[in-house]
Amino acid sequence: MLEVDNLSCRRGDRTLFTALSFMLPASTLLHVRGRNGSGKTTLLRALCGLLRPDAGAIRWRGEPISELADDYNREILYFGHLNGIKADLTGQENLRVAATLDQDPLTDGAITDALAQIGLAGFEDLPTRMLSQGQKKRVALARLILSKAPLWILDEPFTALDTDAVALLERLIAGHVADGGAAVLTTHQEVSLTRGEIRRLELGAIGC
Amino acid sequence: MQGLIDFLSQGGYAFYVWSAFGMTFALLIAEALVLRRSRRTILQRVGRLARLRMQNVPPGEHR
Amino acid sequence: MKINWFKYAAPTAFYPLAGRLVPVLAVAAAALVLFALYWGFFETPERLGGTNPQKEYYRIIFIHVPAAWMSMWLYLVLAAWSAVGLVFNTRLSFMMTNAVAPTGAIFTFLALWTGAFWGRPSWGTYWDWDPRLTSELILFFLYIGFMALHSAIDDSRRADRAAALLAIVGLVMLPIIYWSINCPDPNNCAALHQRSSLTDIESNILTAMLVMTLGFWLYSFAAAFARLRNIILLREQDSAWVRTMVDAAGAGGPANAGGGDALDANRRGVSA
Amino acid sequence: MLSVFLCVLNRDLTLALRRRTDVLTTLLFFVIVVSLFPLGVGSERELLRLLGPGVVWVAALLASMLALERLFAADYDDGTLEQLLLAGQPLSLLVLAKIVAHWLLTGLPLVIIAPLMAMQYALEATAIWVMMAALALGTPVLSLLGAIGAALTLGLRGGGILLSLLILPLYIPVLVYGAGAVSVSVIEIADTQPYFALLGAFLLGGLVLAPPAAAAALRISME
Repeated sequence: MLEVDNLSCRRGDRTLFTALSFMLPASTLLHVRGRNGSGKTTLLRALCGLLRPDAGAIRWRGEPISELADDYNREILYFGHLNGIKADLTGQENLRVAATLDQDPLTDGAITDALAQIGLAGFEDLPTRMLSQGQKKRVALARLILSKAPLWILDEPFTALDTDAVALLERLIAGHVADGGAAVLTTHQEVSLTRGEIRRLELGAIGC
Repeated sequence: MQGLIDFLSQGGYAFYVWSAFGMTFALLIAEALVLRRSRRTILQRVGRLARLRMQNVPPGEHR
Repeated sequence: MKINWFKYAAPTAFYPLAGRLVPVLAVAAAALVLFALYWGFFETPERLGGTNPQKEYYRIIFIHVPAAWMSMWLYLVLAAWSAVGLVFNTRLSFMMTNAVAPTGAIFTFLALWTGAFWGRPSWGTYWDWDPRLTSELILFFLYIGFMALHSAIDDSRRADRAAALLAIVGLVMLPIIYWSINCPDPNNCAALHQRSSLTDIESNILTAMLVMTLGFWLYSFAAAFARLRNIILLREQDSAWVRTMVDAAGAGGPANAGGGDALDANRRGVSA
Repeated sequence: MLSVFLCVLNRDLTLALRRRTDVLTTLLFFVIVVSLFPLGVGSERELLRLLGPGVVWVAALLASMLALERLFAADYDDGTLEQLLLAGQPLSLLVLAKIVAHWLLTGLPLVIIAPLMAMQYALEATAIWVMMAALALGTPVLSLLGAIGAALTLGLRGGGILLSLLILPLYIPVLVYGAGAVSVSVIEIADTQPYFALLGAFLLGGLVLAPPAAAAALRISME
């Protein structure tokens, strides 16, 4: 589904990676690894279209993402270092906004269910500023449950999560991949899937 | 001599005329000099970085 | 002209070309400016105008008008390269905008400064909220804003693109700003004052003014290209061609006497 | 389309209502700046009547600019701006929604409180009406133009001061005709219609051009 061809990115005056190529078919998880500063986040932001690469092409179902623009954005779900959660809104409201932006007519019940599933039953009406760091992260992760995007791009999703949440997230990713979705993931820990294929990509292996 | 004084006095408007012309050429010449000096500084710095690299010191540590 | 630029759109190719052009342009600019100065001071009458003539101080026109023209022309150049950079994503265009901006700001400042020293003897005040002077002041702010925004952003690509966008917004707003200053009362806009056109000016005065403009224009090219070379060097200092070039220059180019010291030291360091 | 627009608008208004102090600070700043002038220049009625329109407009400019810094900054800090960029909706539309919310929270209160300020400057009833109308047409333009600057200076050190340097010169036309309309209505019975036509034209032009420009600036700043 996703095809990366000869990609190069620089940050400031430093070249992070050059001539990076890979394919990401459906039902596949791409695990991107590398030292800090090897360009993992940059790669993921480039895959989202947030960042224009210096050279090379990224194609989604055969078409360059720069031409698809908003159409491509509707196909992806990006989960960055920042949660993307408004502290003054409740979990319910946060997810409602996210769903409306996806033009996804969700019922309140679906949102409550998602929050319950991620272990936040009873917290849905509280402003997220009153939640702990891990709980805020869970609110953000609830988007994964609700999302119908075929491509997930997850930047260090496991940090600040307790073991229960890690297990849940792994289940979610596995389910997404098993359903024919694709995912790109950066994390320092090992990931395993029950079904589907895992590919690994090591960044910064060649000295810069 | 008188001609020079006449020229410099600009019919009594020396202050205005020379302030304007003086600032103009002072700035233009200053710009040229600054450009020349910054070129030298840059070349020196690039040269120093190149030398450090040849001594196999990781360049990042000297930025 | 355009075709030539295209060939030299890569900094690598443009660097040596600019290097050859800078001395030529600088010498030509100096010659033209000196000629214009001579003509302006010795071949022109001591009075400008008929019934109520301006005295010797009118000679400020020889730098004031060319500086004002250059300030506006360079902003157009700046905005044009910004647009080219944003559309075609060429790095050299952005470098060009940065090379032009300080020179443009200097000419804008000079137009203001010389305007003040012309205004004092002719209008009796250093500063008047005259539409043209005020617009020139706004133009100065736009230049300063461009440079301030560029230097406030660490990431060079974001800096280039953000400043370029600002330059274009400024270009769109400039006519509106000029118009609003020129005509603050829309009920009464017919009262727009007309200045004398170029053809009314005595031919010797016109000659000096136009030659000076040409001199300033060539000077702007020289300064912009010199600055462009610095910018290219700074931005590409990690690339192979800059390193080879620095090494080659260290082998004894008299043009790089200043850089030579460090480069000699460089070679000694290697042999030691 | 409309639902997305309303969603972002609603979100920003809800957020602001949960942090009412931010809105009040802007308003208070406006009131204080306007009230300080008579203390500085003296309280002679004729002088105040002359200065009033300009002072109120300059204060409105500064107040609207002060609030601009926060237009995108909060969303930038918590990552929701990223999500807006990736929402798969036209970014100009989302930006417009944020600008409209910003104006409702900072511009509209200025319009409403303007009569009080005008009374401090001994302006007459007609002038007060003209001032309210001019502010109602002009302050949205300030928000629109300012959004471009706010997007360009997103996340920069000293962004607020830089923002004023970039944006204040662009506010001049609005200032000239906004204050001009009020001045004219003070001095004599003159036709204020051309002023409103011009301010209206600025508003229309701004509505068309500013959101795409601010969206482009956001994309540049988010790289």
